[in-house]
Amino acid sequence: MGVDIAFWVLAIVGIAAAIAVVSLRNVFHTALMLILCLLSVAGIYVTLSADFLAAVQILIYVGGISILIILAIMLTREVQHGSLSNKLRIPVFIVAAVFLGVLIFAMVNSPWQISSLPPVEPTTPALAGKLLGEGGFILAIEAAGVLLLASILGAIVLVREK
Amino acid sequence: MKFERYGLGIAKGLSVTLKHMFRHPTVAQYPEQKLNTSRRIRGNELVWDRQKCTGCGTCAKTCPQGVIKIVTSTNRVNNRYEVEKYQVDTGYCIQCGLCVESCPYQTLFMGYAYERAKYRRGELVQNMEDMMLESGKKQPSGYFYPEIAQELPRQTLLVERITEEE
Amino acid sequence: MSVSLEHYLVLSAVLFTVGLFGALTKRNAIVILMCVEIMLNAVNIAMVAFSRFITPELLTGQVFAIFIMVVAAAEAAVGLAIIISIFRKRDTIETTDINLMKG
Amino acid sequence: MIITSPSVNSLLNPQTLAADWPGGFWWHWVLFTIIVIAVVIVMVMGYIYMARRQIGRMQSRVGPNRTGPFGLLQPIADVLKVLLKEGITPTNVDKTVYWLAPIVGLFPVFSIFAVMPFTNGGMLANLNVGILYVVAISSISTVGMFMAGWSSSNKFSLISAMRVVAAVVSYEIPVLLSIAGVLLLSGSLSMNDIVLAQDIPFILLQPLGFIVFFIAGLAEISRSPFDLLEADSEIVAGFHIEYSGIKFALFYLVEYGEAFLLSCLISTLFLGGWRGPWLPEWMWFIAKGVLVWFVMVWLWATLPRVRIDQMMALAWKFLLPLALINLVVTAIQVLTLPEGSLWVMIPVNFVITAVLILLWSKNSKLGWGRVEV
Repeated sequence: MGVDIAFWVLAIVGIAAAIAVVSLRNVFHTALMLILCLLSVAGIYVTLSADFLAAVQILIYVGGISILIILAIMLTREVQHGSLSNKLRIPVFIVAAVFLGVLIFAMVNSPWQISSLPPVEPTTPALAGKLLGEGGFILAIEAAGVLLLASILGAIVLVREK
Repeated sequence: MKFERYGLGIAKGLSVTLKHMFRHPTVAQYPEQKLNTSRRIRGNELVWDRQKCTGCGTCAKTCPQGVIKIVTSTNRVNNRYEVEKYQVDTGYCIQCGLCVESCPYQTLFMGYAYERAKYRRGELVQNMEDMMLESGKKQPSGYFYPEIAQELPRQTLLVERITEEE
Repeated sequence: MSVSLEHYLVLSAVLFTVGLFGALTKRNAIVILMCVEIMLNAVNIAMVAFSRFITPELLTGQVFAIFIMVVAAAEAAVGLAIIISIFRKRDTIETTDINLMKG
Repeated sequence: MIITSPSVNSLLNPQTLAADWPGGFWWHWVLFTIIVIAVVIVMVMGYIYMARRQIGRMQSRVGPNRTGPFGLLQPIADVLKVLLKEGITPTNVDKTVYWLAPIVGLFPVFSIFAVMPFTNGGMLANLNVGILYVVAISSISTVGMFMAGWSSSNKFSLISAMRVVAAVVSYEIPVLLSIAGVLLLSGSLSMNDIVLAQDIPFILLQPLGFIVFFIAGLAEISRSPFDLLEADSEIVAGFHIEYSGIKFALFYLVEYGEAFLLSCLISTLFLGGWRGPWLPEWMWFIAKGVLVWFVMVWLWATLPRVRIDQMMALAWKFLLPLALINLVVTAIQVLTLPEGSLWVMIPVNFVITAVLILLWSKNSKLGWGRVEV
């Protein structure tokens, strides 16, 4: 019961915040709404009993990415211009609506094989075993590390003043 | 081997502040404890010796602010001026001390008191009764009068309080 | 009605579509980046929901969500760096004005 | 509502909860939430009093001593004064953001204390991801500060907000890396388990990690000497220039609440939390926190404020490499040392710390080589 209420509240808040992101004109308000949306996604993770992922979501998205986005907004002085739409507004809306309809139709009508097993609790050691243990994703982790290093170096090179 | 570059400066600073913490505080708790002011302080009031005053009005003439008001009448019996009214608006007084220095009969002194804050500007006007030496309430300062200065207590400084403790 | 897999999937689809709409229609490059973040998050919700409801003992979905977060962080860093350097060169980040390569 | 959900309840680890600790009833949660908030507010008042008295004595003054015995009621007088002031809303502010900013700043500070172990298991929620939760939630309060700085439509507050963001983004990394060293030793993310793992306080096993965490923590909560976001001589008052009345009081509470939070975190992570002989557990916890606060105020009274470029240089050139080396060294030690011989780490780590700090401080100059640390 509690999970149901939490899900509905978080889902409505998340979708409302996402719609605000695409419809508000003030870029700073947009960034704040993005933070609200990301926080509600973290709450959704909690209802899915992925506690580690929820904490990581807040840490990376709220503490890192949205702060970076706000910093970029300040550095580019685009707050006054506002976030306007281009000419494709109506066709894109139709396409998106059709896409959403198809997605929902496919999702609702697919015969999902729901497992009745309880979720793994706690998830942190299980995730660690999955990521770093035998037969895990250690190669992918190494690749992710290289990707992060490359992106940091790339970002520094891009914004560096001559 | 010098350690100046290795964070020793921070340690030195920390030790200084820690030493200060266990030292006696060097401030005076003002309304209860008061320091002795300078013996030659120009307090913001005037003290006036009525007996010696001849009512010549030199003080009023020298005052650059023109805040001294003196009204005299002639006393035919003793053949001298009688001071009817003598008042100073200390709100405009700049404590230059020229009146004190110019008085030919040494009847005017700077006051020794410094706590004369008032709620109304009008209350800052010092009347004759308020500045008389004879009333005994007013202590003249040693400004321009070394013999008075010698009788006053020595000035106390906060610096002395520090050296006392160490 | 108890919350089931379909609810999470529909939520994920709605978020994804909203993000898609924003990414295609917005003119401000930073807002487009934000919409891309929303889309990545929508995908993450679907991943974790599959992991919770279909294979709750495996956690592979959560592992993939973590990798998507890593990629999103890298993408945000590089994307914002590109936007800032474009802003320095051309003094605007309106995507309609950045049309040097257009024939 | 979230609390009563079975899924979240199962996140709590029932084994480490004390027998008399409430678990199931919703009014227990409400009651103990109120108690935790009250403790935080009372401790914040105590910290304000302690800071003012201690700084006074360190500057050869007395400090507030008029209100109540020894001036003990001074924080209450301060609070009353601030609350009774007029709340001014300037004309050009972004109203919604301006009003929401203090709340967004305050909410994370209180919610972090839910996982703070005041006694053995004496916490509102023993989360499995405790320390991760702390680090994650504390980053939200930065958003509140940035909202305040931006919405005030004041240049000074905006500069201050940019400094907050720059400081938090840079110092988050050394904080996380030094926490990772602790986590390698404790083997758990739960705050209570970290305390339980400290048969030897981690400050002895992780001296370098402690120093990095302390400095970076000071910078994150912008305490002196890193208080350049409210450098009164340059940018007047920081991000809360335009705030007055009760909204200013909330920011004041955030500032000192974060100080209490940092001292509690250091007490939990490095000083052994509630562990200690004779005294009751909660008293040990508070005493260690107060000791940390004493050191923080001591630094506050001693060190001059750093410049923004010095602050960035300290984060990236000094703290980050040291934290990385500390992490690697700790990992090697945990893997190679046999079980039960942790005490070997103490002298080794102290030597490593001394050597590394000597090596690195030789390279890092502040102020064109004139003032060097």
